Amino acid sequence: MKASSTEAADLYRQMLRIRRFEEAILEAFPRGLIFGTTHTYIGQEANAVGVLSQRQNEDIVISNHRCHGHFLASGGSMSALAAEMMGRSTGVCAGRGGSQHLHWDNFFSSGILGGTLPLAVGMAFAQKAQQSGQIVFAFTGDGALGEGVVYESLNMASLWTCPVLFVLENNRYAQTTPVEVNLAGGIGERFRSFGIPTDEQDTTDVAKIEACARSAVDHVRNGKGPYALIIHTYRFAPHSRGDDMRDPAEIERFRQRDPLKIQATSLKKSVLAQLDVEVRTEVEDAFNQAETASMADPASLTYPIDLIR
Amino acid sequence: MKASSTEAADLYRQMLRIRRFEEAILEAFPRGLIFGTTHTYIGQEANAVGVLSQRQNEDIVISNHRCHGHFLASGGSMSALAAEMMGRSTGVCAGRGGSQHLHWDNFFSSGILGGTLPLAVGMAFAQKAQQSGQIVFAFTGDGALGEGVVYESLNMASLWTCPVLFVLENNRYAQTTPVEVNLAGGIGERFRSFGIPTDEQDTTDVAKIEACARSAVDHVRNGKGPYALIIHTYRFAPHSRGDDMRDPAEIERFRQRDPLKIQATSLKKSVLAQLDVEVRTEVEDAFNQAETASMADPASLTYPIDLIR
Amino acid sequence: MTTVLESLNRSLHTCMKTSDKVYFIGEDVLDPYGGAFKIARGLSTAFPERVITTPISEAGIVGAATGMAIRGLRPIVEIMFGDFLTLAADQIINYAAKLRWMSDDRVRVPLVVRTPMGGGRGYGPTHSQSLEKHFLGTPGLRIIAATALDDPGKLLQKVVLDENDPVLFIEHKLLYGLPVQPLNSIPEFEVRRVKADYPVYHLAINDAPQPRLTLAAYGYMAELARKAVQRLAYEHEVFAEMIVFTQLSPFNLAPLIDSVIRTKRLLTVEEGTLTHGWGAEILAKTLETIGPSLQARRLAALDMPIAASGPLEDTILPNIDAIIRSCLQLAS
Amino acid sequence: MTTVLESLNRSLHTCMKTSDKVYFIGEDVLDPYGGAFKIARGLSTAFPERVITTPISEAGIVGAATGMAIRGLRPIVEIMFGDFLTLAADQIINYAAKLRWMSDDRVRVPLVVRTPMGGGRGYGPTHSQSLEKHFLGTPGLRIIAATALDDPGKLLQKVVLDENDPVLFIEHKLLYGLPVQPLNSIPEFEVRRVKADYPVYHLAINDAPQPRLTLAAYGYMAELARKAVQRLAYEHEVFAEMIVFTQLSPFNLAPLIDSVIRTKRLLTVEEGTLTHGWGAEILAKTLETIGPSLQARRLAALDMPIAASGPLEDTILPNIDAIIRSCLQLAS
Ligand SMILES: Cc1ncc(C[n+]2csc(CCOP(=O)(O)OP(=O)(O)O)c2C)c(N)n1
Ligand SMILES: Cc1ncc(C[n+]2csc(CCOP(=O)(O)OP(=O)(O)O)c2C)c(N)n1
Ligand SMILES: [Mg+2]
Ligand SMILES: [Mg+2]
Repeated sequence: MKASSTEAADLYRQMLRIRRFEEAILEAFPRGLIFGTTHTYIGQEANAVGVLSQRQNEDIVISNHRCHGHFLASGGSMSALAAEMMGRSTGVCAGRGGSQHLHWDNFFSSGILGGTLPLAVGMAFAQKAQQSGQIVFAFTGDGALGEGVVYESLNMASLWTCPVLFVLENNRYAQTTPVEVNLAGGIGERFRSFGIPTDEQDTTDVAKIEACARSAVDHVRNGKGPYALIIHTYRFAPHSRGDDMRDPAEIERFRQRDPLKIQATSLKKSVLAQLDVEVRTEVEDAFNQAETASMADPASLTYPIDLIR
Repeated sequence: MKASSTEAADLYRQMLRIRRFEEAILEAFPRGLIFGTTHTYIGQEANAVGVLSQRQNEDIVISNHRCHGHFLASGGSMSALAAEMMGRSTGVCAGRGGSQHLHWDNFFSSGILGGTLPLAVGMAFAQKAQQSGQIVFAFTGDGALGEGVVYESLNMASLWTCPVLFVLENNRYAQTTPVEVNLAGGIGERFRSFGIPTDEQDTTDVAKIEACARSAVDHVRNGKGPYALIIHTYRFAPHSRGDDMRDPAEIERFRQRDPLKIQATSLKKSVLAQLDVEVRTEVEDAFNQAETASMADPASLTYPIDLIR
Repeated sequence: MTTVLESLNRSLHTCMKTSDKVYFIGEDVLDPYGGAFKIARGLSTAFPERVITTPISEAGIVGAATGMAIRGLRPIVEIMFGDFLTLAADQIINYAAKLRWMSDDRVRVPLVVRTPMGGGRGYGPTHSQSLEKHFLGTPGLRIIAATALDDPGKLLQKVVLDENDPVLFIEHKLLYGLPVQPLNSIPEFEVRRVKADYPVYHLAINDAPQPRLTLAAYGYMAELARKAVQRLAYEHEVFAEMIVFTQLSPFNLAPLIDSVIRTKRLLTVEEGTLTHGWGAEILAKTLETIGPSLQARRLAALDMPIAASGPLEDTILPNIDAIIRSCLQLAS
Repeated sequence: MTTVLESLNRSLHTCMKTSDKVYFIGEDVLDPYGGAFKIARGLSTAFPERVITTPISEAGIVGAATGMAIRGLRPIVEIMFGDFLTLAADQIINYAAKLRWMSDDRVRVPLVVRTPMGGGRGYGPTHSQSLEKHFLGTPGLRIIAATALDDPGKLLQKVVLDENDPVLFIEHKLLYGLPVQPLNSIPEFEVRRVKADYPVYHLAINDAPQPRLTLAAYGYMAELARKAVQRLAYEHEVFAEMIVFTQLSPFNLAPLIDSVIRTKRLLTVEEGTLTHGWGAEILAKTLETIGPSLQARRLAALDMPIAASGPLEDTILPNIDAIIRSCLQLAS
């Protein structure tokens, strides 16, 4: 199935939004605008955009530390995300969470690797129990496959036929560690050994990812239980900031398959130019809006539960 | 390879020791002799005896809650084990551990499922680092495959080529839960997905288990890394005591392949009769010795580390 | 006569009947077994769709239940032995307890984790502990302890049906077989329930003179402490009053302060190990509140693992005689 | 000038050079990266066989290191952020800390788990905590906290080379960049190292009058407390003395008691959340020891997670002004 040109443009636009947003974040650091650190999605945009193109309105997205791309592709507000990272009252979580702890509508992320997966399974269980038709998209990296709770989650998801799509983004590194050093055996085998069917793709072509996601989501939405989409990908930027130990030649080689470049080939020059302007403006506006918002107010702090009652 | 008749008799004798010991333990409970609870090995004797026949002097054995069989087959003292369960000062751990927390020489067990496996991997790592030639036997049940740390351990063992033999005793139940209810996918696949080769056997024939263990141990001892021996088995007695929810007809069916009966067929009546007497006497002596020993003395208690210094 | 076990079990039936959002999740919880301590008995027969027996995955099931709770269910997780809570520590401390606050209060997590704690049964070092001390003071986590007093089932029911934040619900194993004791049925004691969402109980010997000291306790230790208070009165003519907590964290100290302002002497009794235990916070907060006239001590388990052998276990854990000794020292 | 980071890093080099039993294990610890906070820098180049980079498996690596320790090695585990210790809680509490005792002292576990704790860098709720409070009081576990005072590298070296029981070694992130301060180099303070295996430090302003109160602190908070003590003296003419702990659990209270017997006023300062924190035990034990003349308070983080946004984080965590305020209240 060939995507219409508007669809193709939209996929490109969404990837471009992520790319430009992340670049702007990296630029904002030296200006002292951002608290904490960040993990940018640069290079992996096709995954979030391709997979989440199959998300329906109320579906749930569970993300990890590298969550900006997932958040934006889930429809999260760009200015609220910028504001969150700048510690503003208008941030996604009013400045409480920062870069890796986002909650908005049906979107959740956290900074402890692997621990989000049982949550994803439980949420999927709840949607099934309530026959809501909603499914859960759960994003994880290759490194998180080191965490035991991941396997506890796969087992439960499979035993209980939970409507969850595991999206495993293998960007070939966990922080500085190549996947071969961290992971014995195979990624696909790990899922399949729990009776979870897999589709494994080595691609940054958003159209291809979209197509794979479509059949994966079909499986999940039709009550056939969990499914794992394993995407071999690459990140172009450092793990967080300035901590890149990879061979620059390797990065260059992978940049040849920049998802934006690939998708650009199916779009007219004029469309690309227009999208470029549109997105630049959107990102600028988002950052301006964030920067002019007030800092999170300590008076807004509350205790997590009533201390005495 | 056919075992000589002395070897065959010895395998039988070892299984019989475990059987009679466990029966004596169950009988001792109503007499108020035993503290806490127990998990008997009745029905699974061929696993410990067959596998540990391949153990060399200084090899390490890591066991779980169902540890009496592993302990006795590792050469542990029967009277010290009885004494431990009776809370005597002469117990394996002077009454501190009880039924499931044993340490003696190179034998270790504990009561938290799964958590023994990273220990086994670390010990194997240490033996390899010290080029001691020692290997680690790590026993686990099917139910413990629910614990995430098991997979963390398989991954490390495989990545680091650790000399550890995983012995997975699938007795088809975890406490009251049938394995199908607890475990999605397959047991063998779980190990193999971490690059760990497996041998899977549905047998209670100690000679067969011994033979399989021999090649498994060869693999491990020759520095080829971890190996998993998966033995489908059955326990005849309740999980601990009086908590048996299984269909009696099912138990009866499995009793047909009682490892003792199978091994008895290769032995002369006279040998069997003699072994019967020998082992009965040994067990009686062990219990008498335990029962007449002094109770663990509170004055022997020490703090686990110096409180102040 | 109703035992604590029956009270909790009935309460769970009521909860599941009252709300079809309530799910019960744990290892070996199906009938006829009904869980290692039988608290779940009958549930899976009555509510087969909503009782889920799970793999042996303490972290996973607490995490999954957290996910369910976020999405509108009211899951109750049974952790078979409280000793295994360590396996779920990350899910409890870094997930369940934080999610509401991190989301600027938009996510709610009505999760209940129930678990038996405590020794006295010879189960040895990994099945006898009172590990709640490691979870006390976790921001965002409520910790409640059942007692035999009053109505443990009602306490659990409130936690399951009315709470919207995560709760760790502690049940001492030795409570299960004890009879539930309605407040007006406790011989020789006058008992007041101090008004609070999670009750605090004030116990004093009937018609006793001014008490010389205050005991604070929870769970099974409240039973031992009550017997000690009785013996102190009859055998030693030392009169004490007692405050029994059900909510351990966060806590309402007012009833204790009321008493200690009068007695100036405080003894806390807990079964967990002494150092950095529950009593430390009670002493510290009481001291901060009432200032420099307080005399206080703590009684708790020795700072070591719990042995399987009876005589050793008896020595390690607090008992009535030890409570009496501590009280006499404090009162003298 | 040596930073705390350099001191710890050099110490690790020394340890690995001194004993070939020492192994270094953790996530992303190989050169050129050398671990998230660079404490391991150079180790894998110098000792390639004995530096093991691991999968992201906190429970697994602590368990594996426990196994190594039992079998004669001296493993040092780096947990990348202290917030992840929850994942290893079972291995620490139910395995490493219990194995010696359970075996009737025949097994020894010379394991060191090192980890950075603390906030102040905007990392948000899962990367800023001081979770040591959940591990304090674990029987069989020693908890040591690095300070900038004296010689943090030597402290670590002792733990790695001389200990035969498991140690949790806490390093506050904000210490790393600070200069190490030899005891005789601290302007305006007279510092005594109280003789003990794990030193306790006594700090007093040079030639000051009798102190009115005692501060107790550890780690990075000891730095803030010291500055507060200085300002209290100069700006408020309130003189305080300070006790700095390196061994948090178990602990040697004698030096603190010595001081409090004189001042009768005690303030504890810690960065973890207040309730059931480190200070609770210090207050409780001090009260039990010196009896009814003590006035005491605790300063700690607010009982909530730690926000990423600077102004929020600053409000949640204790700071110098708050220490001064608490001292003034206590002294008045
Ligand atoms: C439990 C836990 N351990 C360690 C970390 C530190 N950490 C953050 S991201 C990361 C690497 C993750 O690798 P991967 O899952 O492949 O995701 P990627 O960063 O490549 O997208 C590590 C080790 C963490 N956040 N949580
Ligand atoms: C972490 C943990 N969870 C639960 C238990 C309680 N428990 C003890 S044995 C057991 C069943 C274990 O099943 P399996 O591993 O198959 O061994 P088997 O008893 O069948 O030999 C359970 C749930 C435990 N000891 N540790
Ligand atoms: Mg990765
Ligand atoms: Mg089993």
